[in-house]
Amino acid sequence: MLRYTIRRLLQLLVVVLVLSLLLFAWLRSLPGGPVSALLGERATAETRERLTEELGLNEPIFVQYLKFVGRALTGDFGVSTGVQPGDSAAEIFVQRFPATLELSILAIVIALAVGIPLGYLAARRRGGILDNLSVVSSLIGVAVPVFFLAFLLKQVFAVDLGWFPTAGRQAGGIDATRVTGFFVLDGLLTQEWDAAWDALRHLILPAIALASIPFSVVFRITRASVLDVVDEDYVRTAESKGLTSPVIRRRHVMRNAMLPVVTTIGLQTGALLAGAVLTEKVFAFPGIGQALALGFERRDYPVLLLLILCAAGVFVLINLLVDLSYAVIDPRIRTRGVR
Amino acid sequence: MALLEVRDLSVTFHRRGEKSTVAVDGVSFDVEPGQTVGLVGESGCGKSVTSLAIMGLLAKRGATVSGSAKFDGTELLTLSDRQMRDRRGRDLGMVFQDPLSSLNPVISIGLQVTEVLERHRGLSRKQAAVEAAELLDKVGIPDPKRRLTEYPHQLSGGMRQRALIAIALACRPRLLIADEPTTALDVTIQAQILALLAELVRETETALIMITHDLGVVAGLCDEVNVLYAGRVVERSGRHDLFRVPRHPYTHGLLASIPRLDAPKGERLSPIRGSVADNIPWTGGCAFAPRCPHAVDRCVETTPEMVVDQVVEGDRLLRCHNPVEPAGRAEQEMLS
Amino acid sequence: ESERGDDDGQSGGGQTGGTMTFATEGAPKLFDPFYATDGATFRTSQQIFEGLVEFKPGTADAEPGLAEKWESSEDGKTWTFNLRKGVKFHDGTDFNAEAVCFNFNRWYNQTGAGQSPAVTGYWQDNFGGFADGKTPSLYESCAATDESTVELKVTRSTSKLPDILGLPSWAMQSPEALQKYKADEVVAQGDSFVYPEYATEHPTGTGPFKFSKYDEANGTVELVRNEDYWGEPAKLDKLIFRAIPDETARKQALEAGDIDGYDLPGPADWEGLKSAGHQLLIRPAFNIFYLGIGQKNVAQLRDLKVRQAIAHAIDREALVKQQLPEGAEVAENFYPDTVTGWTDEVESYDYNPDKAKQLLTEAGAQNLTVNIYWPTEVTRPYMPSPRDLFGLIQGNLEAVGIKLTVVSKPWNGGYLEDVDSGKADLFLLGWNGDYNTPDNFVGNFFSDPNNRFGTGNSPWGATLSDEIKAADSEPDADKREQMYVELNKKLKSEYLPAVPISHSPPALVVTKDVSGLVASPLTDERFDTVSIASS
Amino acid sequence: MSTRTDKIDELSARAADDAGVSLAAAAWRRLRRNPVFLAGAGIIVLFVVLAAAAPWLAPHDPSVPMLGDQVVKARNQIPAVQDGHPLGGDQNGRDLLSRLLLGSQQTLLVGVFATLIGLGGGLLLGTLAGALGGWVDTVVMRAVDVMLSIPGLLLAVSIGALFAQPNQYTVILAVAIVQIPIFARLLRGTMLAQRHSDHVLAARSLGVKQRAIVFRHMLPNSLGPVIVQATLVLAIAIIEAAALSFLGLGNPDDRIPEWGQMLGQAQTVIDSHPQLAFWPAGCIIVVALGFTLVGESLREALDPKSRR
Amino acid sequence: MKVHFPIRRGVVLDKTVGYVYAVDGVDLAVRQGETYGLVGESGCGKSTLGRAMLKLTEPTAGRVVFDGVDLSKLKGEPLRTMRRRMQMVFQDPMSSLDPRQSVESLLVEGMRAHGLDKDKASTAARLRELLSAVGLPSTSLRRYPHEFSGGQRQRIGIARALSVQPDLIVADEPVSALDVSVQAQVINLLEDLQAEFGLTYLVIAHDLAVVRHISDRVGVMYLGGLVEEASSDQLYATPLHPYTKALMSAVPVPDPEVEDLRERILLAGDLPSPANPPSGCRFHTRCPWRQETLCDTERPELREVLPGHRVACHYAEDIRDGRIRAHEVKAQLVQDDWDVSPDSSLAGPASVTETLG
Ligand SMILES: Nc1ncnc2c1ncn2[C@@H]1O[C@H](COP(=O)(O)OP(=O)(O)OP(=O)(O)O)[C@@H](O)[C@H]1O
Ligand SMILES: Nc1ncnc2c1ncn2[C@@H]1O[C@H](COP(=O)(O)OP(=O)(O)OP(=O)(O)O)[C@@H](O)[C@H]1O
Ligand SMILES: [Mg+2]
Ligand SMILES: [Mg+2]
Repeated sequence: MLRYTIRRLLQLLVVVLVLSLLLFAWLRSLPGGPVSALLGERATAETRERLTEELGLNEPIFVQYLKFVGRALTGDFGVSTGVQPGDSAAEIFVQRFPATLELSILAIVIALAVGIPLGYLAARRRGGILDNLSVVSSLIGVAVPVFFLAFLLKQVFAVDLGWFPTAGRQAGGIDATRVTGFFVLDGLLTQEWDAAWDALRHLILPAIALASIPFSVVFRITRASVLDVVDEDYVRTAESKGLTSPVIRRRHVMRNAMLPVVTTIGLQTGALLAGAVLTEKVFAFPGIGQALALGFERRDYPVLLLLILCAAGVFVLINLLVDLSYAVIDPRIRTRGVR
Repeated sequence: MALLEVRDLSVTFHRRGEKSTVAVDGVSFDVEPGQTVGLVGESGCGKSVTSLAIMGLLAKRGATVSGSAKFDGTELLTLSDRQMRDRRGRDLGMVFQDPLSSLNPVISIGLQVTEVLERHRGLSRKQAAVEAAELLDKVGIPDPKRRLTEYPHQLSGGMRQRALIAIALACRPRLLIADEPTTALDVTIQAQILALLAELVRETETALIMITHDLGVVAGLCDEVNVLYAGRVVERSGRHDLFRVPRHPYTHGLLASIPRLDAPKGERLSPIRGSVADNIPWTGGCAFAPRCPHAVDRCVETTPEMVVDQVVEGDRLLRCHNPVEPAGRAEQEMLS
Repeated sequence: ESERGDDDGQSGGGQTGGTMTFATEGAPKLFDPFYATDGATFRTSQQIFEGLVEFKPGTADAEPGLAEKWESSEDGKTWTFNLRKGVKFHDGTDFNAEAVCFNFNRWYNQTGAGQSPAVTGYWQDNFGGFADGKTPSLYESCAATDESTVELKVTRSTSKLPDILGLPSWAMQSPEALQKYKADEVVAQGDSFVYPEYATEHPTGTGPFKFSKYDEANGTVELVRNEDYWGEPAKLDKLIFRAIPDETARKQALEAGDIDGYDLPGPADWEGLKSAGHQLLIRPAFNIFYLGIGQKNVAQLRDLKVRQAIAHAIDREALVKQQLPEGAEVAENFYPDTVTGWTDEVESYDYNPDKAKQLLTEAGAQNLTVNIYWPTEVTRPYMPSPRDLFGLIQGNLEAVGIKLTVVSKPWNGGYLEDVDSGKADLFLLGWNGDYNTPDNFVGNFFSDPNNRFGTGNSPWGATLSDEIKAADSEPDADKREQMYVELNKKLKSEYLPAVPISHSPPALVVTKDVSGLVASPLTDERFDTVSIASS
Repeated sequence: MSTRTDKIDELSARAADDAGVSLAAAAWRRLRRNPVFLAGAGIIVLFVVLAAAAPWLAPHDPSVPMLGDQVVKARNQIPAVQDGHPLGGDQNGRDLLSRLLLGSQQTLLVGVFATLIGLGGGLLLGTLAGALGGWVDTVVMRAVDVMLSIPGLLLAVSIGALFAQPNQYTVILAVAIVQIPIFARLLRGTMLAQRHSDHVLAARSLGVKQRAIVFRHMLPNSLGPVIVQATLVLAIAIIEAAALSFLGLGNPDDRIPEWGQMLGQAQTVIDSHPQLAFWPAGCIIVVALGFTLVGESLREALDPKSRR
Repeated sequence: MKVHFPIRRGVVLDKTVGYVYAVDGVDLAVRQGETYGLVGESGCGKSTLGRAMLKLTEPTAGRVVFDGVDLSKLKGEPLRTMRRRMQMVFQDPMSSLDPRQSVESLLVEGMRAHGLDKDKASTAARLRELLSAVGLPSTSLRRYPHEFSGGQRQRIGIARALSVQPDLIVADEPVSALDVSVQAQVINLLEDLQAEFGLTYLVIAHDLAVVRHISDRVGVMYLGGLVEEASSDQLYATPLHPYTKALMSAVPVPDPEVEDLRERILLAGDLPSPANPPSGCRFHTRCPWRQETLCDTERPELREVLPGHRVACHYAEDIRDGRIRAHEVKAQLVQDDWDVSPDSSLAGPASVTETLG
């Protein structure tokens, strides 16, 4: 298991390196970039040239890349030019990552909390009204663009009904102490209940919007895998033992049916990150997704580079975690994987 | 009174948008305590469905079960789900064909054995674990204590099947149904398992329904044999009689088509023509008619009824208009 | 439901106290206005800092700030400022003549990264070079003649003084804090610059609000009232600027009551916001939107007739009416009418497609094929929706038979770069005024002949440049005005390096509970007069 | 005798009525009766017909602001429903109905081309990796892993953002590139399974040439899941293209209408002129739903497990 | 002949840390025109041996000489041409037929690959001939594999093998997937075809009865090695290897009289893992006749004990003559965990398609 983990981590490193080179070369070959970002419409051809030289952007790409790697090794990934101009990209990541993580966790929790029971019920009542309804709604859930859903949710529940705040992570007037960067957690840690509650309220709508796709996937996978599992021979064996139905459901059906769901959760992190770009934009939620959207809009290359790399890294890492946790849940892999 | 009396058991499957299929079509047989009854027949003839219907394990939706299956005087088919759960595992045990897929892959063998003990014998975890180790030992699994903590994939095929048998026998059921328990196993392992089953049945006076397509297995184990074809019993007899004088052309064909280890070499096999796919429904005549070398016009005009065979001695039931003449008997006896 | 604090109970009649949350497009880059180039920084620094000169609220006109009065020498090269007395910086140190000179010297003595156009672009635009003398500088010296008198010497006379001193960049900062927090230690790092502690955490000025904290994770800047303010103290207890980059999100936040106001509502929303009971404060238009004509690549564009044809082809009236917000006007000069030298005696090119066609024919340019650039992923106050504006212009030009090769590029993704390097034949661009002098507009556009219009390619390019410089250097105000009037006329009739299209007013919006906010044409509103009724 | 055989024939014909149908035929039979599939197919057919006939159906030129004089941004005026303009006009005074109709062309084109390019690229890579194996497989699959390690939409957005000059083709390309590794991986998986399957072994032992094995045996038998995936990707492509437009990375030239772009542009006026957002949003949702329904039902129909 | 499948694992690059000894030192000859039967329990390497003999799996060591030609030296085109002469019939009649090819194209394919389909008419005639040889109606050509029953499909598989006029046919469990009643049809067919075309067969099966019925000579495999080889009558009459004896006694006979009288040799425990085979005689862990040390340490050679009867047992004669008695064997643990490649199940997104982007 350890070797396997190390191996995967090394692979991750390679992926990140290759990706960084590709991204770097690509970004550098594009027009615009830091110079335009820093100078804006005040720029003249002359000042442009000066700045280009000052920043070393006229050097060969690979020299620039090596310099970049050199700096990156010291934790310096460059300074934002558009998202939060002046802040270092690393700082932006550190600030915003907890926000997106908090949001994604809540979204996944919602997706699982709704998707799994619904998937189970739909499978058990296959072909029934509940089944058909939830299947259709999960299909619609996939077909509705996330940003549109986010928009509707916000318009209805925040703007029109006023139940939730419309934007951001925390209301302006709340004087919260920051400890971990996870606002809800911070609120709980410092016992600033109002801050925690307020932060949670800010999370709910975006999390629901973000949960729409993982929900559909979790629901359908749960349903399909429950359908598979209930037909498995070992469930029949369990029935033949005369076990009570809760025991069969818990121990024999769900435990096995959850295995594919666990894998999907890992894959969903990708969808979540992508969804976060859209949702955070709509809810002006200062997370990674918003930074990415702004970064694209404002051509903030250092931030884009770091965030895309981190997104890829996190995605790969979470999949590794999922695979490892899979091994923990599934003894077939656990007992064989250990060496 | 027999321990299990199955009368006119029929199972019909309905699938949305498709014709419903009659998988079991009026099967009747009895099982006495301590007796081993065989159900043989080709793939798809309804053996498993029969056993599942008795165990109440067919899905409620999509399957209609009619007829009666009385266990010790209690009608099983009309028992409530709850009552049935109380019986399964305690009075009725079952062993399935594929030992790997029949064990839950993510739960330790130990838990899979103890859960049935906890459920029906009200034992605590600890007691159940001790009992479970004894059980595994009894079915011939070496080092049972360690095996309890292992998972199915860590056991070999034979050991898995033993574990399944241990589970089925945990609460000393009065009736054990074994659905092709050895088909997935190698011959040497099959022999071990069959010997084990025979021994356990003898020891505990458990009644055993042995389901198989292997006539050899039946020949070695069963007191009485039911031959199924397309959902109906076509011939029933004690095993000695059956193998000596097969009366139904199907039984006869089966026996003639398998190569025997002890038969002289060079003899050509005489196969049954066609395949199971050539069955016709029982409604219009005999389902076996298209493949039957003995078929006469009557075979496709009227459905044959199960009748007591008058020609040979012994209790033989037969569903055929034109059975194989016992003349073959003399021939067979000469050969053996 | 409002997110404002509940601690405003004591305030009587909503006059003092309370917290106001105002949403802006972006978060400030830093808090040291000297190094800043972004609006968000200036907005904050306007509340914390004051300059010698300030702009009168609601106008772009200079008025006394920390200097009570000033006068210049005959030749316009020596300026004497009399400072306000009893003013203290937020750190308790005194504001005096020495502090003023300290600031000037700080600016003038930048080294290293401090000389980068990206860091001190405003200084270089306005004052030129630094102490090292590589580039000539407008600044010569500063002397504290006494505790409250400063003598500022410049190398030449310029129309920009004293107005430029009202720019937020030249706000007075506490010398002690500047030194303590190493304010000048800006360094280039990778593709950008890293600013010192002072700029990010300890801005220290004399203004009505003090810096309290910056919650970067949440994108909010919190300012609190400066109780020791020399003038009338601010009414609000707390002022919060909150970054909500998405315009629609800002609007919804206001509708939901999460914020008390926001900057730059989209023109399409104005009506709706007003009818929902909010106060829409329209700023006087202090910008110019033009269709630039690059003379570098297509020879035909160097022909005045062709440029005139283009001017006639564009239906500016319709454009203003359909696409621009309330209060927008068709532009005749290259700057709005509040700026010196504006004149209505310029040649106005009315919408006349037939005339345009005729002019093209006369110039032998019936088959004129040019590229036209328009920017994506941007909105500017003078150009609320580039796509829609471009759509109209494109239709107009095509209607007179000009063949267009359309190039759209992201604002920061090559658009500005291409336009600046002269790749564009026609392009959409504009300018937001910084302060009220003509030079801030035309000087910026044309004084360097090697500009984005490629005027250097025309024989008059250098002349134009000289004329602009001459006007700027004229110390006499009346004479200067006349020179600018002439310049404006020639710009339209003889040169026509671009077609001025419109001035359009940006706006801000606050709830009905907010009072005392005065919209500024320079978009640098001050919030000390603002009060909020408790709700 | 003959009566007996006749009778048997008749009876067995009746019994075998539903036995021995091919996988595809069986799938089709199930599909034909599956309301989910029918609904999806109906939607797709409807929109394809609309798109094909759009130039004739559309009452006006979608790029001309014929109602331009009714547009007043300053007062948030947008041409209302009126004679000849059953849905009114858009922000620039162009006929909304015509834009919607013509928009279907673009949207379907984006979807179809993005899918085709993704499919083509994936097919090429997957076939190479799956058929050749060895180091080709390793190299291709590592590359695919790198691509897969960036979340789909994010990759599309990056690609979209990083084109120097975004236009309709860059959108297609951005969405397509993201699909390539997915198809490649899928195909490679099935191809590998095929490589070790008995019928490929049989062909090999017959001495059939490698190329023929790949193209006659492995590829055709691997296509099923790929086709299903392609249907789903169509829906995804349409939604992702819309998301790109929403993020401002779509085709900036809006004279040729496209739903995602229309929706993106309508956001700012959604509360005052909801129709501008709802029509295109509705269309996107319905079309995406159509493809999803078809894809899902195909998947289910072809999955032998679902045939219980 | 040896076929070892490497077990790979490693941190960065895969390295081989062990082998599955699927076939380990098998040495056999199939004579022209005979039927050689190969039996053994599942996983003992029968299929691997069969495939390696046709060079469908690359042997690790050893050679296969076919009609004087050393196959291990052949590569590319010569190997391809050589394949015409040796064909295979597979266990699963469904999966071994490409579901997307009509019977006609299945049959023509091989002929085309070897230039046997010269002109339309002769090909058509040949196809009819093939079909009638395996007893399928000539209307079958246009139909697809799924339209046939199991037995018929197996006939198609046989026809395909015959289509290139091979000399040797390796039949890997040709009947074990078939219903008992159909098995006989295929067995008879194989026998008829041999008589008609003078084929040489290598028949692999786990059913001893079937193998004995069809073969002239029979080889018994255990854990990658051949333990006994004899003519089929002799093998049945006097099995010499303890494993063969046990196997023989374990096969159930459909005759109650025989069954009741039979004396069983029940083997204890299970087949050990081929990744970690026991030392010495591979069978010693289960052998009731095991003798101290020699059996545990030295692997017995296959030696000719009787004319044409080879056995790999140190004590074959002693056992036959009753000099050694059977004793009880305690079952040993067999850990079934060697066939793992960690990446197959842990390789991350296997179903990216499920996630919808
Ligand atoms: N759940 C079900 N739905 C529909 N038909 C079914 C179902 N289960 C079984 N059948 C059908 O019922 C018939 C009898 O099946 P059964 O499983 O009893 O056969 P079997 O004799 O046990 O065969 P095998 O030897 O292959 O196990 C078959 O034709 C089968 O297709
Ligand atoms: N490609 C492979 N890689 C690794 N191990 C393999 C491979 N193919 C077969 N093996 C292993 O080699 C051993 C022999 O396999 P083989 O298929 O030859 O057995 P068999 O005798 O044909 O068994 P069966 O009766 O089950 O078909 C088995 O343990 C099998 O798991
Ligand atoms: Mg069965
Ligand atoms: Mg095999």
